[in-house]
Amino acid sequence: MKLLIQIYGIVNLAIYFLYELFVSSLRVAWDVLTPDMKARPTFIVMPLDAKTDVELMLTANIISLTPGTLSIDLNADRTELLIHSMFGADNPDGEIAAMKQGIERRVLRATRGVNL
Amino acid sequence: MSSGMLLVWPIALPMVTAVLTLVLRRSPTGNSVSLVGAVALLAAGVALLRHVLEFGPISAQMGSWAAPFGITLFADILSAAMVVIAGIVAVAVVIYSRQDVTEDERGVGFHALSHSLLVGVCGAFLTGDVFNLYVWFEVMLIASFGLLVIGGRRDQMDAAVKYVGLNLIATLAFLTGVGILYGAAGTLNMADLHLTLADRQNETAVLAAAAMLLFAFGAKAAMFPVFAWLPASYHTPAFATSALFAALLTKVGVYALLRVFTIVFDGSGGFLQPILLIGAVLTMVVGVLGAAAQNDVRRILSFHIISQIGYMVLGLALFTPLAIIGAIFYLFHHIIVKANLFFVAGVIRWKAGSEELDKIGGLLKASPLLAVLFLIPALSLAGVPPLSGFWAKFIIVQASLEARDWWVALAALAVGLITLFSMTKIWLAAFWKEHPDAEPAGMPVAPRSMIWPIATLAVMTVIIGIGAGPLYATAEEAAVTLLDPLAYVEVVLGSEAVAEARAAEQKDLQIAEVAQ
Amino acid sequence: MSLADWIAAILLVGGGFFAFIASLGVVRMQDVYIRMHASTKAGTLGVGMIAAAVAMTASGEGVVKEIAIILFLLFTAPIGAHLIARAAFQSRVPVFTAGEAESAQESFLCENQAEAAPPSPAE
Amino acid sequence: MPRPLTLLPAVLSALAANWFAGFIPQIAAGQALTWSRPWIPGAGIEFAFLLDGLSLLFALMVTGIGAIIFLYSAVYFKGHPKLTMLLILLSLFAISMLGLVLADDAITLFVFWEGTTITSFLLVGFDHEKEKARDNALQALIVTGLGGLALLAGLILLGAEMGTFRLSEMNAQGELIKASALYLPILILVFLGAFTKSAQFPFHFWLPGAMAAPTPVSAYLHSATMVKAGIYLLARLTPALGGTEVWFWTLTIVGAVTMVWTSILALKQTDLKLMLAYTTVMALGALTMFLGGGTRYAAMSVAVFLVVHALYKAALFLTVGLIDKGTGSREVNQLGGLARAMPVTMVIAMLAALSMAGFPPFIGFIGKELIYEASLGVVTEPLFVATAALLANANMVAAAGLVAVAPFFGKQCQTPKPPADPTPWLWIGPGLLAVLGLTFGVMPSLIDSSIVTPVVQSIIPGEEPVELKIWHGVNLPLMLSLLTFGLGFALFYGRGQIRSSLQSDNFTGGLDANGTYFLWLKAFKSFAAWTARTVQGGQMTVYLRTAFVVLGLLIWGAHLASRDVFEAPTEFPDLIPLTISALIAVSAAVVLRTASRLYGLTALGVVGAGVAILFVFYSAIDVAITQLLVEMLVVLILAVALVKLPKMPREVNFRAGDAVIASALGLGVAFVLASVTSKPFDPRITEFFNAASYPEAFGRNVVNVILVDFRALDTLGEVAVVLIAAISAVAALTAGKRALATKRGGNK
Amino acid sequence: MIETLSEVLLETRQQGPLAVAVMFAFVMVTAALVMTTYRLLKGPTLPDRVVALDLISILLVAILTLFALSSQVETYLDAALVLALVAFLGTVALARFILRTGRSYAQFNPSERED
Amino acid sequence: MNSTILKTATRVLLPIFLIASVLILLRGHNQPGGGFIGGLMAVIGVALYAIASSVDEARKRLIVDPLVLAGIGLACSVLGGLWGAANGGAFLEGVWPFYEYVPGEGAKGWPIGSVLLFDAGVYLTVLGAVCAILFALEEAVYTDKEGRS
Amino acid sequence: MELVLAGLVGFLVAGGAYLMMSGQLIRFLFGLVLLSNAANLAIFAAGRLTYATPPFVLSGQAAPAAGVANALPQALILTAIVIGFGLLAFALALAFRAWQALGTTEMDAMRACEPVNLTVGKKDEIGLDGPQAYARKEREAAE
Ligand code: NA
Ligand code: NA
Repeated sequence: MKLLIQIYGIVNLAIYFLYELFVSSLRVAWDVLTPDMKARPTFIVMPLDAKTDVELMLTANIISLTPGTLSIDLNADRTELLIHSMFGADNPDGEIAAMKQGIERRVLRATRGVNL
Repeated sequence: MSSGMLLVWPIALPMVTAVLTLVLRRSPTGNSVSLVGAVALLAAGVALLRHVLEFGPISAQMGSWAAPFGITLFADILSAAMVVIAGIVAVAVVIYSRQDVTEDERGVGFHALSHSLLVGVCGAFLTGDVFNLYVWFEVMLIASFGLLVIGGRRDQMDAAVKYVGLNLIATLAFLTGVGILYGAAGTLNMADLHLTLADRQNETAVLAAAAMLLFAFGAKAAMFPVFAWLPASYHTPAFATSALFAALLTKVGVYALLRVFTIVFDGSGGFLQPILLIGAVLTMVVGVLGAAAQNDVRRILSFHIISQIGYMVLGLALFTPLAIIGAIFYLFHHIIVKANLFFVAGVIRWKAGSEELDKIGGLLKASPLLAVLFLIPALSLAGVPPLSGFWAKFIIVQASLEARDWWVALAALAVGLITLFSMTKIWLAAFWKEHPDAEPAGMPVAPRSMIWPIATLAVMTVIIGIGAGPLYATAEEAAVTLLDPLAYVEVVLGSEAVAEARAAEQKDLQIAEVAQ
Repeated sequence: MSLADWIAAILLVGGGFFAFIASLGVVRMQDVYIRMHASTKAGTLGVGMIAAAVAMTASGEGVVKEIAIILFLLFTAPIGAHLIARAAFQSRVPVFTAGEAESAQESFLCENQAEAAPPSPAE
Repeated sequence: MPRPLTLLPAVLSALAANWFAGFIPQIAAGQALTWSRPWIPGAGIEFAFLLDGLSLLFALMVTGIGAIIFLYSAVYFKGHPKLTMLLILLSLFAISMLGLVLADDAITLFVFWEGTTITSFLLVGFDHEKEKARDNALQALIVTGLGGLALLAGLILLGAEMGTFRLSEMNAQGELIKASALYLPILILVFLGAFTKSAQFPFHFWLPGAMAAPTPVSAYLHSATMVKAGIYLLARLTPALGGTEVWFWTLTIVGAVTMVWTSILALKQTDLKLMLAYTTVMALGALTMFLGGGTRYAAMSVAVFLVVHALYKAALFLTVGLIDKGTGSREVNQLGGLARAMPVTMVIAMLAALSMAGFPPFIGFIGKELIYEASLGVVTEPLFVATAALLANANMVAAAGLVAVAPFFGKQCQTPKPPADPTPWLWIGPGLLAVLGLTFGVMPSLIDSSIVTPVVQSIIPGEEPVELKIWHGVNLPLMLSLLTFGLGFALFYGRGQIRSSLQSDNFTGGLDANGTYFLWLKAFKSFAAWTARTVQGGQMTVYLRTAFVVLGLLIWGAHLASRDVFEAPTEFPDLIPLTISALIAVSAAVVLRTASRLYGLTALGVVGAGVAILFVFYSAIDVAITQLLVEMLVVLILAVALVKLPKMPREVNFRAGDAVIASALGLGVAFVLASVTSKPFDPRITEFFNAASYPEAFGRNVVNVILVDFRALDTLGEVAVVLIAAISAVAALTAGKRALATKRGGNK
Repeated sequence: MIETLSEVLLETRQQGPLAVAVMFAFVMVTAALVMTTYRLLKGPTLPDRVVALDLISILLVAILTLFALSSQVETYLDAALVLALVAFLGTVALARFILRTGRSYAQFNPSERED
Repeated sequence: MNSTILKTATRVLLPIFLIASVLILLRGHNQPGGGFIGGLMAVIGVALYAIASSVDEARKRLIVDPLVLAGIGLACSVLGGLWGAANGGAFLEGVWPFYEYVPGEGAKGWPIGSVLLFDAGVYLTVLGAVCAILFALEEAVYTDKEGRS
Repeated sequence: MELVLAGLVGFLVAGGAYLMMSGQLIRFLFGLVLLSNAANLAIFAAGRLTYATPPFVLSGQAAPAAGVANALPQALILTAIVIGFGLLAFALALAFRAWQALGTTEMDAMRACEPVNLTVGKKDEIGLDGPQAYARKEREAAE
């Protein structure tokens, strides 16, 4: 069962990820091609549930490849992730929640084989 | 295994020794392995020389791929004798290094680097392929880099910066020159190049390649005015290293000049010939003047290398049979003598505590034996008869007089006198003058591992001098392949190729006659 | 022209477009982080699409190679971005900011002492 | 009694002398003995020896006087720590000298010639703790070494012109060389060798300096034998080279000037040994002069005077040694009235001095008469020669007085040591020589046909000399002799005045050869220093510029020398490769201009990557991959090392000179490349590789097959380079960190 | 048109629309390369340059891949694959360089030149 | 470099690089690649690992001293060369005991022989030597005067 | 295209030489890299260029197709690249150590191995080796 969840998690993660990558690229294209800058970039700090090295790496990586966010660094005790966000200035908490739901949860499902 | 392996061993043996001594670099066994390797190299050289003396020049095709496709190794008397001398120097250096080279220097690979240097040197002596020659030059060069910095002192670092900097330029010129040569001739095999370049196609490229190779070999040989790397560095490493360098590095440059500018460029570098002549004379003169101005034993000796290189290149520049014989004789003699003088410098340092002339003295009293052991190579270097250097100088002077190059002969003679002058400078300061602050009786006794190599080489110097006849005959025979490139071509490519070449030559002559 | 070729052509055009966008972003955007958004996402996608295009027309072995390329880029691109961003962050590269960025930056830096070596005596 | 072993050289030398004496009858009978072995057959050099009248006389002098000197030295330096070394060096010298006078091969002769130079150097510097001794030894070496080199050139040319190095063969075909265009250069070179060795004017200055040697050494080398090597050489080559105008004039004038000039200088001296040194040079001058003459009497006077001089001068030198040993001084002014304390010494001195002054019945008288006879017999300028001889002989009389009379008579002086006669071991040698001088004078027939005639025949083949007699009746030479004595006595009595006037500073003005030598030496040293500073000033940028200039000049020389015509291709390159090339060029330009390490580093990365793309476009895929990998590693190691390297200082000035050098070099290379690629290419090597790659070497990747099979040796060397580079780099990075600030360690 | 492009820009062995697409991609990627090089040279900060270099290596992978397609020489993919594998190292090395030099841009003025 | 993310990544990457490098070595005779390229690939894997973790860690991973590894590599190459000679041919002559060329069909059998040994030697030498340089440089640069890193 | 490469090689040579002549250790290394690239390109061009036809024996064939690129210069360049890397790596290590030992990256200020005044022959230990070396010497003297 755990294995099935894990396989499902991996496939789900991959599809989600490719989709997000495509969307984020379009978003970048839009931003690049439109002359004025609407974004209000900021740094946000996301608390982490991910614990193991692989979980941390995957979470950070995928966050970087999805729209508007870029992982910068983990803090010293690996409980927080510093993120550069293009659009999170208005609602950082919402952005964090979206990432935790969208990405971290999927990653943990893929790595731990547990539905969270 | 075939006789072709005779050509391979002088390269493969030091390579294997280098690997073994690398692995054993921190173990005392490494020293013995190194010595065994050096002796093996010497034996390989002797075997090769005997074969060549008996059966004439030989060549071998690596991987059995026929010339000019595969890489050719070639040995005539000249190259085989050079390998033997390199072997002699190797044995002497390894023995000498026992006390001279520190534990630290051994620990980072002194022996491995020395044998690597020998790989490059022997490879350069034996190869019949210009790109392969480049590779061996690099092997030699990078090994010498390592040997130079191995002690890690600050004067060595400075020396190495200059040595490395200038040699890298030469090496790049070499590489580019080989590339251009290949582009012009479509081949890299020296014998094949001789045939290909005979039809004088692609003149710009060929001349430019010759110019680049002249620069590269000239710099490697420490010719005027691109010798600065040598006096900047040779006085900084261990004495064993200095001796190894002094004996072999520049001589590889000279050897390459001799080989490439007789076989590949057919003895007439065209516009380069007068440049070579003037360069040779200036090298002699400037080198010896530099030596006369120095006050440090190894710096004096270093400048003398330059000066003596001038004599050897002069032999090539004059390009008469006698001159080539002279250059070869000089080559043989100088390796032994120069290595020995650097060895002696080490003992001077050991006993008197310095290499600076005003800080040493009293050595005649302290060790008359050392005095004799210094005088033999020193007087030989200055060309005092009947030591080996006299005959070397004699032949070159004779050649320049016979070529009616009066000013060249004058320079060669005058340089001899100034050489004597600067050798006496060392003699006066180190042996006759009293030590400024040490008593001769209290000087440390030099270890036997340092004295034996010196004594052996000194005996060889005397033997070569008094029994110069056989060596002269050898040099005479060795000059044959240099003077008759087709003899070389025949060994490598077979008699058919030579017959074709001769026929083509005849045809050209006939065409020229008809045209007239 | 087979269907595969057509798909490949489309992928090629898309890939070229995104590659161009990535570099345009790197040239045009305001600060290093924003530029990195462009290069990481659009760059990876652009090259990935081109690789996919080639995979459409390639032989079996070629397909394997192309997939390997894509996977590898997807794996390494964000890590590279992370390393650069981290370095930029620790060396306090000026930020095009919407307000609180400075403070976030400061606090994070204080918590996580930069591993940056003290300036060497030579400099 | 000296230690027996130290007498060994003396005994051997005496035995040798006896052995040579055994040849006298044969040689006197007109025979010449030769012995030869091939030495360097390829160069026509033989180890050849000839025993004829001339070489026999010299051999006897070398071994006979040698025996006396060896004996004398062994006693004189008894207990001296360096006695062994002295005897060894003296023996080596004796062997060299003997070889020199016996050689029949020009090169063999030269070998021994240089042997005497070197041993002389070592002997002059015997008291090497003294700076003066070292300087004088060096001076002697340089002057005679200079001559030696000239001689070598002369002998080589002579050999080339004559087609042989055998002296006897040369002498048999003298006409050949005299007709040659090289006669004059050869003559000059040989003269240079002879004049320097025999201290002829203007090279006379080194001999007095050589008196720094111990007295027995001076007696042997610088009086009896070595300095006569030049004379020997001239005599030996007279049949080949002599008899011409140049020969006559050069030898006559040089000999005469030397003779007169040094005889005056002799009077100036207060050191007995120096005085003897100058009279030696005077005697050598006389010998030179008469060798120029080429007449029967000239040859005879040479032969006789050689014997005369060898006997009395060696005796006098050794006597001075006895005085020195006995009193602790050689200064004329400190010596006087020694006759009572040193009677034996006095007798020996008197006997030798009388021969020197040319009084009958000493052999010296016969010698002097012959000199006058020969002078007057000179064909062209007898008056000049005779006057010179007269002046010199008069001075010789005065000098003889100074050596043999002044110290022993007159007022007794206070000497450093109480004077006493030495042990017989010491005086027996000089005594024997002095007595011989008298014996030969009384019985000239002892040496007449046995010694003198063969010598004359060696110098002038076929000449029959006249009989040696002590009394020729009243003739012009006798008159001149009387005049000589008169003048000599006058000079002796006016010696104090003469000396003080000679010693005034302005006397030597313009002729101070010794001063000139030191001036030249100094000039040479500063020139050498200047050269060294200029070519090896320690500044790397100078070295680098030199290298690039030389390389550029050579390449442009190739362009200028070539007759190729360049044909530009018409095809226009594709835009994308062109763009990549431009990208590379721009990045390289950035590297040129930047002062930022990282900027340069990244730009270099682009250059490397761009080059890799070019490799890809033009089918070099393995190369491209390797280039990319290596480029990545280069960036990596540069990034590692540059962290700790300091900032590059911003280049304030555009280096126009460097830019010119660099551009010239770059253009030169570009043109070469353009030229070579515009010509057709011969692909046969590659075609072979292509054909053999798969069927014979089992590889589809031709480049790889070349690397690991066709040209695997290159790869082997290359792999070795990588390994060695690693050893070297690791050594550089880890070796002797503690040693960084130190120099090579002291005594271990 | 393809012929002209192929002649002027870079010879391709593809035909039809695929050739056009290849040419288009080539031009785009080359243009991207040039522009990114501009950023590389312009800076202004070290991280900016590293970002540019990172993108350049990715674009080079694209060029190699495209070239394999364009020239129909599949072995070129090996080069692309290798570059894709190792390009990462350059970024890592340079990022570390920035950290190690300890450069601070806190008082950075973009017009100032860095070292 | 103290990054968990990078460290984790290199733990995955190192085996990938090593496997890829060996594949490249083995394929090199027929496809792009060979000893050099393979060796360099392996080096880059190790270099990444060393950067992410530490030189000491990387040394431990290599087990053998890199210089010795390079020495072994060179010895392999020399042996590969001598194999040809020992087989009665020339130095560096290819020996393929299990491989032969059938005209019209191509090469058949196992492509194992002296040439592969030679190329493997190249691979090992490059790997060992370049790693040795990298490690030494890294240690020299990031070691302070007291020898701490 | 050969002509373009010739020009490019010339430019790289000139640039490399200019950088090397600056006498600054880092610029010297940069120049060395440029010159190495130039030499490799020179060999490449001299062996003549062939567009997009690598020298491989395709499956089912016994030899490469006619008109494949010249493989030999590629092999030579490969060798040269690897050698060049070895040399560069060593040069870099040396530069680093020279800086550590001598306290300067200005080659003209490196005078530890060559005395300033050759006529006097005294080694100039301080003063010309740059302030760092001087300071280090002072420190060592104090210790
Ligand atoms: Na040398
Ligand atoms: Na003398």
